[in-house]
Amino acid sequence: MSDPFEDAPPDVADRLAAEALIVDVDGFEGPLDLLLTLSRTQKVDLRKISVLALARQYLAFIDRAKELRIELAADYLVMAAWLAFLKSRLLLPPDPADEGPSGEELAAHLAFQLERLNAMREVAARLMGRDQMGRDFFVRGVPERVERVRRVTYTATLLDLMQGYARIRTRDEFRPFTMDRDRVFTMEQALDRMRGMIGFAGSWTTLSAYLPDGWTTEPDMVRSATAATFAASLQLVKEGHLEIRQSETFAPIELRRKPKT
Amino acid sequence: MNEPLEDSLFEAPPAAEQERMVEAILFASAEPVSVADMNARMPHGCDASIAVRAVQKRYEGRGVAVVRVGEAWAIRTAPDLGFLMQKETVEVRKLSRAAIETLAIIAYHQPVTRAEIEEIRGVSVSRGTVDQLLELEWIRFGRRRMTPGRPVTFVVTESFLDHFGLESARDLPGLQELRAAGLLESRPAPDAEAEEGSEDDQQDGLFDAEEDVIDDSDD
Amino acid sequence: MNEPLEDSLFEAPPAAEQERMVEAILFASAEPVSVADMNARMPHGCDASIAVRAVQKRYEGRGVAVVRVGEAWAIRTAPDLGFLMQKETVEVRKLSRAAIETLAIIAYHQPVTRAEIEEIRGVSVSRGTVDQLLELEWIRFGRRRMTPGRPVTFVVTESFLDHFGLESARDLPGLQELRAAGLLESRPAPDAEAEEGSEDDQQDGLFDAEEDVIDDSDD
Repeated sequence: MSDPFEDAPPDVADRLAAEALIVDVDGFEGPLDLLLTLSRTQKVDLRKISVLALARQYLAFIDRAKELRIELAADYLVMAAWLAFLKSRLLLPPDPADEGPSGEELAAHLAFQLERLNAMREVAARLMGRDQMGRDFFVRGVPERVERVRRVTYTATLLDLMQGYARIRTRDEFRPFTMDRDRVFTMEQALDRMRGMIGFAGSWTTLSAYLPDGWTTEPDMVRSATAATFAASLQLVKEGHLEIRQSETFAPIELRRKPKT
Repeated sequence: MNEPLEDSLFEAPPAAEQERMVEAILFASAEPVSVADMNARMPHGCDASIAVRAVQKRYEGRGVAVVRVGEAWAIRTAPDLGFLMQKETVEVRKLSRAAIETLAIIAYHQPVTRAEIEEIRGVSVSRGTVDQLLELEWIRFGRRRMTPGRPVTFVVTESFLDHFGLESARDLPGLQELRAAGLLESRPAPDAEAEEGSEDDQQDGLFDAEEDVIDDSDD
Repeated sequence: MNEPLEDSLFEAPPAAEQERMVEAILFASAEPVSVADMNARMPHGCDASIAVRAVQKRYEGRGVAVVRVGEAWAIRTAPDLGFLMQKETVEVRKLSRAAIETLAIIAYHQPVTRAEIEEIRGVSVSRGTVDQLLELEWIRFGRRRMTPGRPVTFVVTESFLDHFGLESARDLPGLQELRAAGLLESRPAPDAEAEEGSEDDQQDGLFDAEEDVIDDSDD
């Protein structure tokens, strides 16, 4: 690889090629790309490439670019310096005191890098040469949307159920008995009563007409029954069974069944 | 890629090849394709009207079907496989407290009217709660109560028993058992303790009543 | 509509029926569908992995083909019929040479770090190149490399395989030859293990310079 006889001036064709390359310097993707292009001029398998000759070609290229005052990016110059060093290592007898890698090792690695880059270029071309979607083969023209159906289901355990029931029953047990319930008409009672009656309340009727029998004379019982019936009426209005109105403050409150719409 | 096109200038492709073409065109097109359109796209000498019928036959009974849409043709999913185009995700949620209580009342007191449920719970029962329980198929309508207004009653269903692992609604633990299980934590007020016996009687009464009721609802 | 689902709790549908289902699912999707996804949509007890192979066989030589894309499956028109599809052809964005090379390096060397791509190409990788490939969804971030700095790696995606009609990254053209030739090994530069000499500084300088360039391009 480091045959000193190869260190002859590059021939005219090489020079011309180098000039063509210089004109095109912007087209190179870095020094490795340039080296790969130069290596093609050797017209040999990359594995048999003369790195020394390649280093020479590269340095000639850089010199030529300088002559033509073409500005080269820094990495091209760094590569030139490294190749100059590599060239001297390949040409000079190895220095026994030097523990660094030999020129041959460095040259072999450069050859490997070039071969690898070249291989990547080739497979990239093969890849792009494959049948491609949307150009050579095609997907379904009318894909159907997969509907996402979200179904919500509820669950409860027997324990939840029993706790729920226990909660209600416990509440019952603690219902305060301090009031005289005989003279209290509860909202529940009123509701029950009203529910049975509202079906027949087609026209506006005053609230007092709904008070149960026997609850219309004693004032405290009238109060209790009226309050309960009124509360029950509101509940039924809320449920949409009943309509309620009062023409002015303190005027009689009137009820009727909500007309069916 | 253009070879088949050039061959065709001399000779129409074989029928099997024409069928492949129709298949590919119908597959890739966003809209139904007319025979004229297929012919225009296929090499000269092809007859898409024959090819498409052959393709239609080939797909008979398959997962997709070649169907005629007006003057054009298309590939569509077989109607019986529409369910595959849905991805069902099931979300399980805890039943609300109101719903659990309502359900418990129905289970313990069935058949029970809405007014009775409200009386026991002390608050009105929203329509949504009842609807939810009906939808879950945990309750259903029982017989109408033979009282003024003939209110409907609610009873629990087989699915309810299934879900809660019960043989019958009578297997639901009674108040005493609930208390024994620690579910009725708060003891009643001291003065109420004396009445405990009668309370249990009441409880028994409840179940007696239920037995009758269940018999009723079974017919 | 849910009936097949419930039936299946007892018995899986017959093989022919499963094949119809796979056929319907694949026909309905423009994207590859994974076996897991198919199984999730098909009734319980179905085995889409078996059914899909049967369907693949059935479509051999037809106008459309059942193809494997990574862990998923898709139906695509036969590549030799592309000439029929001028209407469906989509303008593919022209990729730069740098993008194509970067893509190839990622595909053949994956998972690969940005620094490794740069070492192979001998130049810095511009942000735009990587962004373009990410945007095309042909590459994605892989795991971080467990080396100092924990650099991110890049890998190719299922969309990449789909686009180039590859079953898996193992089917990349020429992969075996490259591997046999040792061109996919990461081979450190010979000065890596050597003592820091002046020549090594120069070598380092080369890479330092590149790094600077990267920083510039990131601004």
